[in-house]
Amino acid sequence: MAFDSFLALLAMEGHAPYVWSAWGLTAVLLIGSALYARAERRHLLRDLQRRQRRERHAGREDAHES
Amino acid sequence: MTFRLEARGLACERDDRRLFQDIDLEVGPGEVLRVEGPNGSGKTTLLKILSGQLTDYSGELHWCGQPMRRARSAFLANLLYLGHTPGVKAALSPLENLAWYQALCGERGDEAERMAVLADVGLHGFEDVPVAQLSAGQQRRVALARLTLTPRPLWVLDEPFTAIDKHGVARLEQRLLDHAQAGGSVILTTHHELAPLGELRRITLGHRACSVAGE
Amino acid sequence: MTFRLEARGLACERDDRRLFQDIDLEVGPGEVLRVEGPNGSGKTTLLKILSGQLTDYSGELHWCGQPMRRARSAFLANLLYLGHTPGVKAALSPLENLAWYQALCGERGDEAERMAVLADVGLHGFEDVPVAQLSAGQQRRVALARLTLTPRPLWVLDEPFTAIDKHGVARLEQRLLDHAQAGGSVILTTHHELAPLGELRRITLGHRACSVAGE
Amino acid sequence: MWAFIHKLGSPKWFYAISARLQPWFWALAILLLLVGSVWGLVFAPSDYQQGNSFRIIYVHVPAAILAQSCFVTMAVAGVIFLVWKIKIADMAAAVIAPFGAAMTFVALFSGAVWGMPTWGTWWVWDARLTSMLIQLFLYLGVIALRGAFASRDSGSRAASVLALVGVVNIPIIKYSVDWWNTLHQPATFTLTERPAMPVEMWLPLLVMVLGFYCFFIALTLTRTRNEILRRESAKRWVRELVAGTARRG
Amino acid sequence: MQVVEPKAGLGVAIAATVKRDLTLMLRRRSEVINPLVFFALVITLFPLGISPDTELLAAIAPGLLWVAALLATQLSLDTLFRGDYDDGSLEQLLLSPQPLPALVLSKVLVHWLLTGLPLALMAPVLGLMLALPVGSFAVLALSLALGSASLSLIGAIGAALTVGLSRGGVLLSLLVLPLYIPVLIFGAGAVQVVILDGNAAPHLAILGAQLCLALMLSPWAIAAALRISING
Amino acid sequence: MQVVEPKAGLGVAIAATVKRDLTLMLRRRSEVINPLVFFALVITLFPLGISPDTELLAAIAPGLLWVAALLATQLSLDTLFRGDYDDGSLEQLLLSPQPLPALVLSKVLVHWLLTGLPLALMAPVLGLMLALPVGSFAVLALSLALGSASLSLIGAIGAALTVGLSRGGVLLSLLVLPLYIPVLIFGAGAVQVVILDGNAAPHLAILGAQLCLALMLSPWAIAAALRISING
Ligand code: HEM
Ligand SMILES: Nc1ncnc2c1ncn2[C@@H]1O[C@H](COP(=O)(O)OP(=O)(O)OP(=O)(O)O)[C@@H](O)[C@H]1O
Ligand SMILES: Nc1ncnc2c1ncn2[C@@H]1O[C@H](COP(=O)(O)OP(=O)(O)OP(=O)(O)O)[C@@H](O)[C@H]1O
Ligand SMILES: [Mg+2]
Ligand SMILES: [Mg+2]
Repeated sequence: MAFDSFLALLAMEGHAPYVWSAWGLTAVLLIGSALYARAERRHLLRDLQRRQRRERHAGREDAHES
Repeated sequence: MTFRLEARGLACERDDRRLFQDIDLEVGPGEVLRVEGPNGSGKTTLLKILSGQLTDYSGELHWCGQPMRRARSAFLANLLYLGHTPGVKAALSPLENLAWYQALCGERGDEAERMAVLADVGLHGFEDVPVAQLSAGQQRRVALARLTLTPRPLWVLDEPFTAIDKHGVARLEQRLLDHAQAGGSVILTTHHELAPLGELRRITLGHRACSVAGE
Repeated sequence: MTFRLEARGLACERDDRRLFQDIDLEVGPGEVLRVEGPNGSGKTTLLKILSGQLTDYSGELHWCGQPMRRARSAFLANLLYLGHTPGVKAALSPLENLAWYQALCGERGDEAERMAVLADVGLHGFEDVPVAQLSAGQQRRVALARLTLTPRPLWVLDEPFTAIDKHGVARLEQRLLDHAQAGGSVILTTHHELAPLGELRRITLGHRACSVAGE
Repeated sequence: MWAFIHKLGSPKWFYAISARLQPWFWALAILLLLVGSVWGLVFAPSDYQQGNSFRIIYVHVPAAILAQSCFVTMAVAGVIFLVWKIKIADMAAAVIAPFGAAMTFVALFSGAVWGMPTWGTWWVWDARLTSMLIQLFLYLGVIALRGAFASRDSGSRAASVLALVGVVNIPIIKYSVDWWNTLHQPATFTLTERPAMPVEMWLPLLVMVLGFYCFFIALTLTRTRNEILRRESAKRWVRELVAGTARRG
Repeated sequence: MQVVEPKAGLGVAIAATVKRDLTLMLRRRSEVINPLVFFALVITLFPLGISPDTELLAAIAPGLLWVAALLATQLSLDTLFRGDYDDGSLEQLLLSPQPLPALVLSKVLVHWLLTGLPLALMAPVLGLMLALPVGSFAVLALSLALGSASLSLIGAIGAALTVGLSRGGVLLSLLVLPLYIPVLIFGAGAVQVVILDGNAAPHLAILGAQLCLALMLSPWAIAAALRISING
Repeated sequence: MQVVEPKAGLGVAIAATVKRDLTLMLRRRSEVINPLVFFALVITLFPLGISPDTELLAAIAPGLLWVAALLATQLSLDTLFRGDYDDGSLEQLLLSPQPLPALVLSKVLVHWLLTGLPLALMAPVLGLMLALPVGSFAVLALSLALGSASLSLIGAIGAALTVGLSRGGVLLSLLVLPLYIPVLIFGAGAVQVVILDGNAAPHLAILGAQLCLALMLSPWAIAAALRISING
């Protein structure tokens, strides 16, 4: 353990803004890209499902007409 | 009030070559005027002059009895011109293209109306596809949808049948006929054979160019 | 040796929309193949595939029995393709344009020959005018002059009649007929009615696109 | 051999196999990153010269290394796509590019932030820094080019060609930038000449580097799967799969 | 069929034009980013070509930033009307019953919003890289925001004049760059004055005055230029 | 009708292509002058934006000259294939039975002859204006002549990739400028070395090596890029 207390860890001996901003940006980008990938998958599946439902509807209507 | 486009003694030369001269014409409600002539006889040039785009001609041009220069904005409010290029944005969808053209006329319009017009020109199902991904004929159909969407009495159409398939040509001819019968008027050029159209008049350009072509 | 262009089970999709599939065709000496279909049915796309410009298709394409990939340069030496755009430089004169096309085939050619060909397509007197100053139809005529100037057995023509006047259309039809009778072959699309042409075969695309158009 | 390559190239097969692989990579990535972070932030001793600002190394170096690997991977995928027309490769290249750009940005940002306490300036025109910046531009070019085409297939091929041209150039650029800086002035600061790091400092770094790589693989797998769904949405198996997930809720 | 009276609806037309141009630009997101990246790239080239020495760079930074921003604006201007010209929408714009200067002004507005403004906001970051003193960043951004609006307006005249020529790009630079010089002098001057601890207000005021002048005159000039181009 | 055997005639085709492109460029003489004037204008903007101080200018002159020349070359590249693309001649070029890399190489050659070479010859005059020592003029011109050939070749790859895109201009810079950096470094370096009384031969040799590499690789890349663009 390099720090005496949690506050000391946060303060980083005065280097806090530098260390935490660098780590923060990295964390934001990594977590953001992971979450984005998940959201993307969910959106895609929802869109594809909706499209299939619409096509099924259209198919039924065609069947009615003909 | 009724409208009338008159030209007296129109003449145009481009780069010192006389294209045509002494053209007198008059177009009013219910009339269809077809400008004919072989390639290079000046049809496009004449149409651009008549629609107020080219200004280096000699002769007189009147709209509703007023000289064109003064009646310009009244004239433009009554004109729909479709040229060699369709005037649709490749990156926008047909719906967005039409919305802009409606707004240019100062109307907001509504989506349902535009959808109906697009279905009418055979683009049902392509309303939201970027125009870049449509075929040559489909792109021109987007432009043709404006004929119905923003009604104007005077249509000036330069080869409107280009790239349109047989079925589409028949529909468009019918559309022109309807317009003339409703009291509108049409000036057009085309190399197609046309089915009999309203009160069709012709003006033929370029006998000389024809003889130059020497075929 | 005689030539033959064969396609087996051609299919093409653009951005996940299937344009056509299971197209089998064969073109040999003396044959004229007309690709038909409504706007957006994939005619241009098919012609680009057949002329070796588009490569993202599935199926097989053979030239004289060899797969196209290997026979490419032999094939190109026998092909003349004219697309939607005429392929003439606006800043050059018709003569200079033709000279370049001749040289691309590895021939020097001579001036008199080019003058004769230009006169033949009705451009006598325009040989030295920059193409920019020609009308839409005259520009296409410059491109059409290549049909005579650089003789190739296989012609692939995408809407060659666009912007050509009545007289010119008749001449061009005659030209196609002559070519077929001399043992050449032609693949073309057009929305024009054609006069009877050699051994004319048709292939029709896009029934589905047609029903989508819903007219 | 060919059969294997084409099987690998089949989206359906890839979709199935990646479904089995990706949970492992995600788990490994999270584990390594957590361990490495805590170790690096809390337990590793502070540097005797730089103090605690030194802890930036644990994100800076992994990001810098990964950013370079991403470019090479992307170019290799581009070659595979151009030569063998394997679509999976292109889908992977498409999802790697933005991530690589992000990592490049992280390296630049963390480096800049590190520079302030150590060098007293945010930025110097040092060879390494400069070539990293140029790499960011190369990434942006590839991404922009792909997006600029209306037709996706052309965009893919163009981006592949550019990635290839870029990867041929990267060593040349690096070499000339190195050379440039030694020409103009003696390097004020060198990144390479560091006091030999004690084990308790570089071990967490190694963990972080491995964690970043696992994260990269996991993310690429997941996003390539999304890309498969998007591009192959008309295929029978995707439709069935989508219908299946719909039924499950 | 009755004659149509010219309706007002100018507001609708302007709003629709702004919306259309924004959509067009944002649909290709790269269009918006590209000038910014060009700006950054040109700034990167200078240290590579000149020297990495911080002091020297700081001395020439205001000028470099301004010249680079000017080039970026000017290059992106080339496409302002070209797309519309090529597909025939420009013809239609000219034939619309609305006053042309108002319509082109809305096109220029969109251009500035998506080019000039982001450039101004990004300049401080590049200033940092060129070791420009932090105190001058506000004036740098403000002078660029004001100045680039004038640049867009003036450049649009050149773009309109050259839209009919197939190779407008370089010719456009020639027409427009000399007109940019006053803007450049006062813009770069403002930043330099701040660095020397002076008061930049007079410079900024002059930039504002230039903008007003450009706003009043150039819409008409652009409209006239477009009419000439379409006549060709 | 008999099958046509692929004839050689490559020489004829190349000569005709060179002649055609030369005619095209010379017919619009402004096309040739524009990059030169752009070069001169950018160089005049810098003293205006930075400071008229001769010593400072002399210090940064090699870099400024090289960056400006690089931008001028790059801008003029945008139109290298665009004209041919728009009017369909590019399609025909790709369908010609001749090897495409040879044909594009002749197009690039013409571009260099009418852009890079004149720029190199003109640079000393502008160097004079920036107070560059006269002794370095020969190396300046030589380095620009060698370097701009590489620039034309590399830039043509980017031009080929973006030819199908309506707003290629700025995107092209983004693609191409990073690749220009090695040329810039050694080009500007050569001039700086001469100013410091060093020997520029190694720099020039490296520029030559870069040119050889570009000559060997880029025709193929350009040809591949064109095939992709025509597919779009
Ligand atoms: C914007 C500024 C910076 C950039 C773009 C940058 C970039 C890089 C790059 C590209 C690497 C190479 C990774 C590899 O391939 O091994 C690296 C490694 C490294 N950097 Fe930075 N850096 C920056 C600032 C700094 C600063 C300020 C420091 C500390 C004083 C620093 C310390 C290190 C160390 C210790 C390494 C590991 C060295 C090695 O593995 O060879 N960097 N950086
Ligand atoms: N670049 C492209 N990207 C994606 N889709 C395209 C592209 N070009 C064409 N398409 C699609 O391919 C279909 C066929 O286009 P194509 O140009 O082959 O039609 P066509 O039969 O030649 O029609 P026309 O008679 O109107 O010329 C169109 O529906 C269009 O949506
Ligand atoms: N920009 C121009 N500059 C100079 N002359 C021109 C220009 N445009 C056209 N011309 C000339 O004007 C004549 C008429 O051209 P126009 O385009 O009006 O013909 P057109 O009747 O529409 O022919 P087409 O049936 O081929 O469309 C042509 O012979 C051409 O040489
Ligand atoms: Mg015409
Ligand atoms: Mg077609």
